[in-house]
Parts: sequence; C-alpha cells; structure tokens
Amino acid sequence: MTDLVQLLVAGLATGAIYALVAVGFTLLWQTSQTINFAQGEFVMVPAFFVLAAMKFGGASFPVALLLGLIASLLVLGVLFKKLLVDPMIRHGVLPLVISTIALALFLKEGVKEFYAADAQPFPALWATTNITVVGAVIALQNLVIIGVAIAAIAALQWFLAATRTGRSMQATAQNPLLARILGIRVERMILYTFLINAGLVALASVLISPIYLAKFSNGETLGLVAFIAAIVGGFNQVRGAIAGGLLLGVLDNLVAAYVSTQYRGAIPLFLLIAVILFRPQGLLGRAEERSV
Amino acid sequence: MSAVLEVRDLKKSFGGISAVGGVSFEVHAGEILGIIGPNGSGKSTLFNCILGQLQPSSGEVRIDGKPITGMRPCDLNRLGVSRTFQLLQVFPQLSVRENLILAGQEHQGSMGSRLLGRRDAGLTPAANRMIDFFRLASVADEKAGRLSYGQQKLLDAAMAFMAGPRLVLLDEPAGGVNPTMLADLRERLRTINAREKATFVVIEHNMEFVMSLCTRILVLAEGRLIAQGAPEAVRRDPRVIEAYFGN
Amino acid sequence: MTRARNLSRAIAALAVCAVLVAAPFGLKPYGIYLLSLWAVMTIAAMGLNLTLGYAGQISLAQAAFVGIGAYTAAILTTQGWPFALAFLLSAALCFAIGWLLGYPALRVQHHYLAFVTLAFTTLVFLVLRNEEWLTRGIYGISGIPRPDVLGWSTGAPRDYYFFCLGMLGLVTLATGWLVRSPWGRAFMALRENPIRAASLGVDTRRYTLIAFALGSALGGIAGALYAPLVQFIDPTPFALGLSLNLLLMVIVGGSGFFFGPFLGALVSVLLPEWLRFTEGLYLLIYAAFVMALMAFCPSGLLGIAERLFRPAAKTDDPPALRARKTAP
Amino acid sequence: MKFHIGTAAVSVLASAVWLGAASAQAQQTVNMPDVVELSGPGAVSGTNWRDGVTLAVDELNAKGGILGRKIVTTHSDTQSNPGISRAQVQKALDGDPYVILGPIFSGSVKVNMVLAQQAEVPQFTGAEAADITQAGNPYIFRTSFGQQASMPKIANYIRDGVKAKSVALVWVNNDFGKGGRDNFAREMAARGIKVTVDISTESGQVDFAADVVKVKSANADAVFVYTNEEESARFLREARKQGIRVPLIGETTLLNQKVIELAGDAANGVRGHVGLSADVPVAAIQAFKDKFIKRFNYSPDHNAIKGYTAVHAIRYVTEKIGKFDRKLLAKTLHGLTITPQMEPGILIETTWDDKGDIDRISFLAEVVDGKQRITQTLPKLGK
Repeated sequence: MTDLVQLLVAGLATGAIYALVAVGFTLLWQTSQTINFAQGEFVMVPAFFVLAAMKFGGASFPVALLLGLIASLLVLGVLFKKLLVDPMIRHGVLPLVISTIALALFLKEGVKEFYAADAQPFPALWATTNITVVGAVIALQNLVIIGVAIAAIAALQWFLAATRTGRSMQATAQNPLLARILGIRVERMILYTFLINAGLVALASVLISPIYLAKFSNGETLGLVAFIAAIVGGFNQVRGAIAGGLLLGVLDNLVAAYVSTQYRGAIPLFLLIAVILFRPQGLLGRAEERSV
Repeated sequence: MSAVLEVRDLKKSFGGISAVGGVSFEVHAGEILGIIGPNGSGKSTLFNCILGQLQPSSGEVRIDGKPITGMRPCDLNRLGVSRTFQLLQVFPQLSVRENLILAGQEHQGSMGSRLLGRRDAGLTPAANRMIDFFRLASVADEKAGRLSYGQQKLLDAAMAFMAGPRLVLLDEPAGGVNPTMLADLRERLRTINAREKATFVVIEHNMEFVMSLCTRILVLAEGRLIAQGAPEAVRRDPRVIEAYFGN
Repeated sequence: MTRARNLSRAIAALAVCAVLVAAPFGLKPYGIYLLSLWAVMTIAAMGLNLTLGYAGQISLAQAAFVGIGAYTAAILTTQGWPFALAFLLSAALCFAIGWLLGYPALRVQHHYLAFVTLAFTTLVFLVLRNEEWLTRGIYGISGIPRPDVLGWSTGAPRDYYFFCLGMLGLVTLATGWLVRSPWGRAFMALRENPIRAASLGVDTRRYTLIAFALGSALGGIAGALYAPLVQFIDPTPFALGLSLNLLLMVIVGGSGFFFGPFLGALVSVLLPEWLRFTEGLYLLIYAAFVMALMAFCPSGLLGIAERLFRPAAKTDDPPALRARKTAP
Repeated sequence: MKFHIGTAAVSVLASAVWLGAASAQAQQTVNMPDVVELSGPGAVSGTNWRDGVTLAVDELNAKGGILGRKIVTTHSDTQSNPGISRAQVQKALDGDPYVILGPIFSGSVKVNMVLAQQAEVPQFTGAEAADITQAGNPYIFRTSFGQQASMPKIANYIRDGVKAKSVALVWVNNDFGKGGRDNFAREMAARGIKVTVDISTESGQVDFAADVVKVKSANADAVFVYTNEEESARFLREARKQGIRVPLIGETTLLNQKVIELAGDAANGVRGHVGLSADVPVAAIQAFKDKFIKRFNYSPDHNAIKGYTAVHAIRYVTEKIGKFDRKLLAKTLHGLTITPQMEPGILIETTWDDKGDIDRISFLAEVVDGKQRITQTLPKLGK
C-alpha cells in the first residue's frame, strides 16, 4: 500500500513533466505542423542557460533563472521558428522532421563540447524536505512539480479558451486560411505558440534538473516519452497530452516495480503501438474526418 | 438495353446530416448520363459511394447486375469501372507517358509479370495512341506536373480511358477548362463513347456542356432525385428551375 | 537526346566502377574498411530509399532490420551454418517482419507511422540486449567468420571489400530493375497520390506491404554483411541512432533519387574523416550542414546537382516530400 | 543522372586520396594514437581518458619526449560504437604506431584487440570487463583493475566488513554494469551470500523510485550499487528519500567525488571499495588531480588516471629497454612492477601480470560529510 502511494506520487511527478513537454509538442503540431524531434533537448538546454549564466555571467540563481527563461524564449522560441521552421515549412512535414533531428544532435553536441560532458548539479528551487503520507515518504519536490505542472497547463487551457488571443490561436490551429480571412494575424499566433512551447520546456527544465541533474543527454528519453504521451493521450488535445503524460509516468513506475525492470522501456512503446493501431486519435482525442 | 450500372436506394449521411437520401437509377450500355444539381446536392458523395471511396450508409450498387457495394476502388477499377476526380489527380513527378502506362499496367498480366516482365507492360503503343488522340504528343515526355491546367485535365481524362473501361464516371470534366479545349474534350468523349461503346456518367456544373454531351440527365437536389429525362425535357422542368434558382 | 545521355551515363558508371575496384589497391586497410562500411550502409540506405523515397512510407525501423539481419547471420554462422544460408535467412526473415510492420502503414500515415516504426526499433534493441540466451546480450557475439565464396576466402580486408562491393553491385542492379518495372511505377504512384492510384486499379495495400518488406529485406542484407565485416556485434549499434542516421543518409543524398543513398552513405561514413581537423566538432558541423541543406534544398545533394546541371528542371520539393500533400 | 554518378565518383576519389594521405608520420617522433569514446554513451569516460593522456604526453614532450623523440598522439572517436572503433584502431595501426591507447568500452576493445594483436602492437585499454585478458592476448594491457580482480575485494568486504548474509543488487544494464553484475553475483555465490533481488536499471534513467521500492521490500542486509556516476547519484538520493537504513555498498564509482558532488548529503554513509580514484589520499594522485583541474578545469575521474599512468608506464619501460621495440615492450611489461620511485608518473606502485592484468594497492572507503574517507588500505593481491 505505502509502496503503491510511493510509486504513484513519483510516477505522477515524472508524468507531470512528460505532460508539460507533450503539451508544447502538441501545440507546435497543431499550429504549424511542426513535429519537433528536438523537444527533449529543448528541455535539457534551459538548465544549461541557467548554469552558464551563473558560471560565466556570475549571476545569482534567481537572476540566472530569469536570464535562462529569456534565453529559452529567444533561442527555443523565436530563433527556432525564424531560422528553422519558417524556411522549411513550405516543403511539407518531412524536411522539418529531418532538421529537428539534426537540431537535437546539434544541441546535445553543443552542450557537451562547450559546457560539460558530465552531469551537473542544479540548485533546488525549494527546500528538499520530505513528508510522510500513510507511511509513504514523499518528496516535497515531487508535489511541487505536480502542482506547478498542473497549474501551468490549467493556466494555458484558460488562456486558450477564455482570452481573445487564445481563441485566435485555436482558430489558427484549426483553419489558418479562414483565420487569416477573419483578420487574425496568423503569423503572430504561430509565434505565440512557439513562445509558449519555449516557456513550457524551460519550466520543465528548472523543475526536473534539481532532481534529475543537468546533462547533455537527458533529452533523449524525455523527448521520446513526451511524444508517446502526446500521441497516446490524443494529438489534437491539450488535456489528452496531460492524461498521456501522467499515465506513462505512473505506468513506468508500476511496471518497473511489479513486472520487469529490463523491459520497463518497452511498455510505453506497446501502449503507443496499440493506441496508434486501434485508436489513432488517442485516448481523449477527437477523431479527425479523413476522406477524399 | 441491359443496365451497366444500377443504384438502388443509396443513402449516405455524415454524423446525422444526410448527404444522399435514397437515390435509385440505372445506366444503360452506351449511354452518356449526366448528373446535375446545385452545390451540396450530393453529387460527389453519390459518386464516391458508387466508387467505394466512401461506405454508403445503406443501399446497393450493381455493375452488370453484380453487387459491388463497398468494393475497394482498385478491384472496382479492375472490373472496368474507371473515374476522374473533381480536383486534378495526375502524378506530377511521372511523365505523361508514364502516367498513362500506370493507368493501364494493373490490368495487364500478374504481379509476377509486372515485376519481371516488360517495363512498359507492353503498353507503350496504347499510351502513344492515347497521347495522339488527346493531342498531348508535344509534352509526352514532360513531367505531368509541368503541364498546363488544361493539358493536365486532358491527361486526367485520358488515364481514365487507358484500360478500356466499360463504365467511366467523370466528375466535373469541364471544370476550369477554356471553351475551345472544352469543345475539343466533348468531341473526344463522344468519339470514345461511339467507338469503344464505353458508358459514361458525368457530373457537371456547366449546363451547356452537359446538355450538349449527354443523352439523358438526372437532377439531384438536397440528396434526392427530383427529375430525369432528355436534356430538353429537363431544361424545361419547373422543379429543376426551382431547385437551381429557388423562389 | 536519350542516346547521348545513356552513353555518357554508361561511361560515368564505368568510371565509378573502375574507381571502386581500383580504390583498395591505393588504400591502407583503414580506407578499405571504410569503403566496405560504405558499401554496407549504402545497401541499408537503398532499402530505406525504396520504402521512403519511392513508396513514400516514412520508416525509422531500418536500424532494427540491420540488427535482425546482423544477428541472424552472426548467430547462425558462429553455430557453423554456411554463410550463404544464413545470409538468405536474414533477408527472408527481415522480408517477413517488414511485411508485418507494413500493416500499421496501411492504417496510419506521416508522424504516426514514424513513431510506430521508431517504437519497433527500440523494442528490437531491448530484445537484443535482454534475451541473453539468444543474443549473448550486452556482451555481444565475437569471432564472426567471413565467408568463403566458391573457395575464395574473403578473410582479408581487401577480399571482403570486394565481396561487399559485389553484393552492392547485385543489389543495385536488382533495385534498379525494380524501380523501373511497373512495380516501381506503382510505388511512385502510391507516394504521390494513393487515392488516384487505387482508382486506376493499383492495389495500394499490397504495394505498401511489398515496399516495406523489400526495404526491410535490404536492411537485413546489409546487416548480414555488417556482422562479418566488424566480426563482432553487440546491440548498441542497432539502436534508434542508426535509424536516424540512415534516414539522414537517404535525405542528404536525395530521397527518391536512385543514387541518393550512395552519396548520403558516403557523406555519413567519411565525414568524420574529412572533418578530422575539427577534433570533436564534426557532429556539430554535420548537424548544422543537414539543417542548412533542408532549408535550402530539401531534395538533398542530388537535388542540388540537378538544380546546377539541369536549370530546366527547377527543383521543387523532392518526390518523397511532395507525396504527403495529396495523401488522405 | 550522369552528373550524380560523377559527383559520387569524384568524392570517392577525393576520400581515397585523403585516406591515403592520412597518418603520415615524421621521423623523429613516436606515434602513440589514442582511440577512445568521445561521443555517445562513453563520452564522459572517454573525455577523461583523453585529457589524462594529453596531460601526460605534454609533460613528457616538455621533458624531451621518450628517448629524445617527441610523442605524437592523435585522438580519434569511436562514437562508443564497436564498428567505428574497429575502423579507428585499424587506422591507428595503418600509421605504424608504437602503442595504441584505449578504448574503454569492452565491446569495442573485444573488436579491435585482435587487430592490435595481429599487428603485434601493445594496446593499453581502460576496459574492466573480465574476459578481455582471458583470451591470452600478449599485447593487451589494462590500466586499472579488471572486474574479476575488484569484485572479490568488494565481496570479501561485504562478508567480513559488513557481515551481510544477503544483499540487494542494483546494476546498470550496459557494457560496464552487466559485466560487473555477473562477476559480483559469482563472488556472492562463492561466499554463500544470498542476492535477494537483482535489479537492472537503464543508463540515463532518471526516476529510481520503483527500483528503491523493490530494494526496500527485498529487505537485504546490504545494497550493492553498480551504476555510472549520475545514475548512482540519482539512486542515492531516492534511497535516502525513502529512508533505506541498510548500508549502501559501492565499487569505486559509487564513492567517486563526482557522485558525492551530485548526490549531496544522500551520499553520506556510502561505503565500499575504491580501486583507482582521484580521491585516494596519495600525495602523487592529489598533485595530479590539481594539475588536471588547473589544465582542464574539471575534476578528473579514474579514467583520467588510467590514461595518464598508461603513458608514463610506456615511457618508463621504453627507456628501460632503451629502444622502440613493441614486442620487447610487451614482453618486459609482463610481470613488471613500477614504483613511483622509478617513475613518478605511475602515481601508485603498479604491477602487470603475465596476462596484462594490473595489481595495485586499493582502499576501503566511506563517505563522511561529503568527503571520501579511506578506512583501510588493501594490500596488492600478489603479496
């Protein structure tokens, strides 16, 4: 029982991170048909922005966090869109997939060559104390992660649904042409989604780095699981991504604990294949009309 | 005359909204049947249901009395039913000749012979005849993607005839084609109809084109058959006028 | 025009063959090894080019098939089976598995398919690593023998290079025949417009499965040649990285161009050598190069070549990329 | 199309010429190529090794090299891939080297030690997998304990020091961890100590909650953790969080300064065996560590020491035999003991046996408030 609670909380914490990353991933897909194979690296990089600001810029941690966020928005948001996505989007999906794959390699190697090849400790945002619930020891960090992630996504949901800009963004996602006719500044809306994605990954980065440590290769698995979460949950649904993320996080822990550690990596993949074959729109997703 | 194509009480609805609400008709060997109707009257849906692109909600489609409802498009085509699409559907990266050979190759020999046999599946002469017939000789080796719209339209039609089909369904063949070429196209269709004894069903907006081409006309409105008969009769039919111009 | 082109083509082809045959005599074992590796990788990339470039089905599973092929060959030959038999079995096995993997492709497209195949690669890696009784797990299989072909021992680097080159030659001829046959035409139709293809009697379902199976079989063949080349295999080289790498080879060379994989594999195999002077930075440079290429000429190096030498043919999207837009 | 073929032809030629040109050596130098993991999973170890080698080479060249010849060392990247490593070692051999340094991944070593053997070139590897020196290859030399040497030490410690009757085993499922795990399990069986739970973890794994839960529910007398640096740190944190009371035992890596730095307080109380590490209280090693940090501004791990000492050992033996003779080098090194008096760069007295395995003193240590403290020094096996 206590074990179960233990596993659930840990799983939810990890899952919350997957969710954050997956949400950004789906946003990009919806508004600009960008499948970002570098999404995992996007989570890895901001932590190093922060570390670099402290190491080279001699900034204090809070300042460094701010600088890191700004850098993320600029590099992973604006530059990513302007330099990589915009020139390529007209060629269709595949070239963009290819260059995000290359981008992932680029970011990894860049961090390895110019910062460090080994894992770096990352300052915690809050006291690393534990609390005990029905015998299970739960790190405050985990609860904060879950809380912040859910809050962030809820805020995003609200923004998309309730604000003018948010609705314009959704319109852009559903039918750019019509949106343009309706006088929505589509280009700007798309840019917003890229900024939001950058913000989400930066948030994920500072949330996990204190626990998972900052390392150039951290993105590899994270990005992959985030994709899977997005697809399993429902590619065209923000809440789908959340569900997918949490589900995978919990599942991973339960499988490792009660089934097999050697094949823990396989379970999300089976889930992915099953979902794609039997419910391509995802567990919570809407089916998209596909006809001639 | 026996019916080449029989449609019985065909219904198709998308999530409650009925696009085709119980349509029945027959097409006889050698005739050129036109189907007209205002936008959203269900013409294209009807087509796609007949041709297996969409699953009809209910009803039956027969070719030569043989039920083919829900048959895969490729098998249907092998039975000698071919079609053109409302929007251009050529293979832009293949040359005109390759497009035509492709249109015929699956009707030749077996999978094995298509791998090990001749590269053109013996269709070059047929393709060249088709090219001459549609006056595409000047661009025969160009990639289809580089042809003018009108030329692509001709190629599109030519592909439909490549396998010598018994029944051809043409979805707005006249769409976006300039008048001179239109007359040309009409002539070609007539000739083929006469020469190959091919049966045509034509969906068209262009009244003049339909009236001058077809031997019989069906009028569709809101997914139902509201009138049919010879071009002149239909032209005068008040229900048709109402359907088009409302009141 | 065609006769003149064919002639010069033949001459160029002969020139290349001459170079490939002469090369090992001017090279040290290292160079020969790299060229052998190039030949093997080219075969794998040709397989992917068939699936992706011609039939328009994106697949990230090629590494898995190279792995399956390599392990089949390694396990059987170290058990004393004749290479020829192991070789054929590798190809057959990959053909069968590839056929099965094709079924998802009938249901889903684009990124969905990419992720199914990606998942498959990772699953195969896990099996190779965890099923020690079969694959010796992380320890890998060593002492893989190089074959004797009709009494000709390919043990020495140069001999084995010629063996790989011969295989590459055969595969090239076979694939060349295939893509020019009605099958190849049907593949391209599948890539450019499956709906229209179906309406012309092309059995899209069957051709999709065939495309997957054949592409995978070539992957298996590459694997069966890779194992005796390195003479040791463990699961690590057959992880997702190789799939991505092969994908890059096809795209960089020019997806849908018959000779694209040759060039792509050449770049990917020799780049570290060319960029030696940059110390650790060559991966960075490669990545930057790929991104630039995608931005300016997504049809790959051969696309550039076409642009340069045939201004008439204004290179727009490469065939493989254009596909998706008309797909349902 | 012809142009395409043309392009290909040209590039093949170009590359051919290039490869031919590559690896030409000037006369009055000695060629000691280094083939190691600089990218991929092995990048961290490989980078340390490379920098250790670089440091040693530069020191020696500053003092005039070996027998008056400057050392030329090119570093090539195996990408942690056996296939590539074979290529790179082949290339090194084509350059007619005096010795070959690296690689570290035993998979890679298994591929190419055969090549070095055929070419009769001594190879100094950082690999620790047991079977490498079992094949009777007279040209392979370790630079640290093989797992077959270190695991008995840790096993004895668990039996006599910790007095554990049962142990939970956590290992990383890669080239390094699997070998250690198998040797460890064997030693446990030999000493009648029960392995209650055997948990494989992924390299790069971040969430160890499930693994720690399993360890807890196995309630063994001790936990043996054999994973790479950052995974070790993450595991320790999770273990501390879930309040594991039983002793956490490690072999070298777990007590590594890097792990302590990453795990923070969670590392306190960790005990185990330390073969070679930059943290042992030996003046020479501390001096090396300072030099290293000063030069590369990061803290070296044992792989850096492996590379550093290897180069110095080669220097010593070569000048001992007075000429550049590969066979003689290999022959002399077998059964040779080098002490810091003879060769300061060896850092600790080291003996190579007839199989190329290494023998050194080693240490039992414990992490006390963020520092590794040596509790006992284990004698060389030989004595």
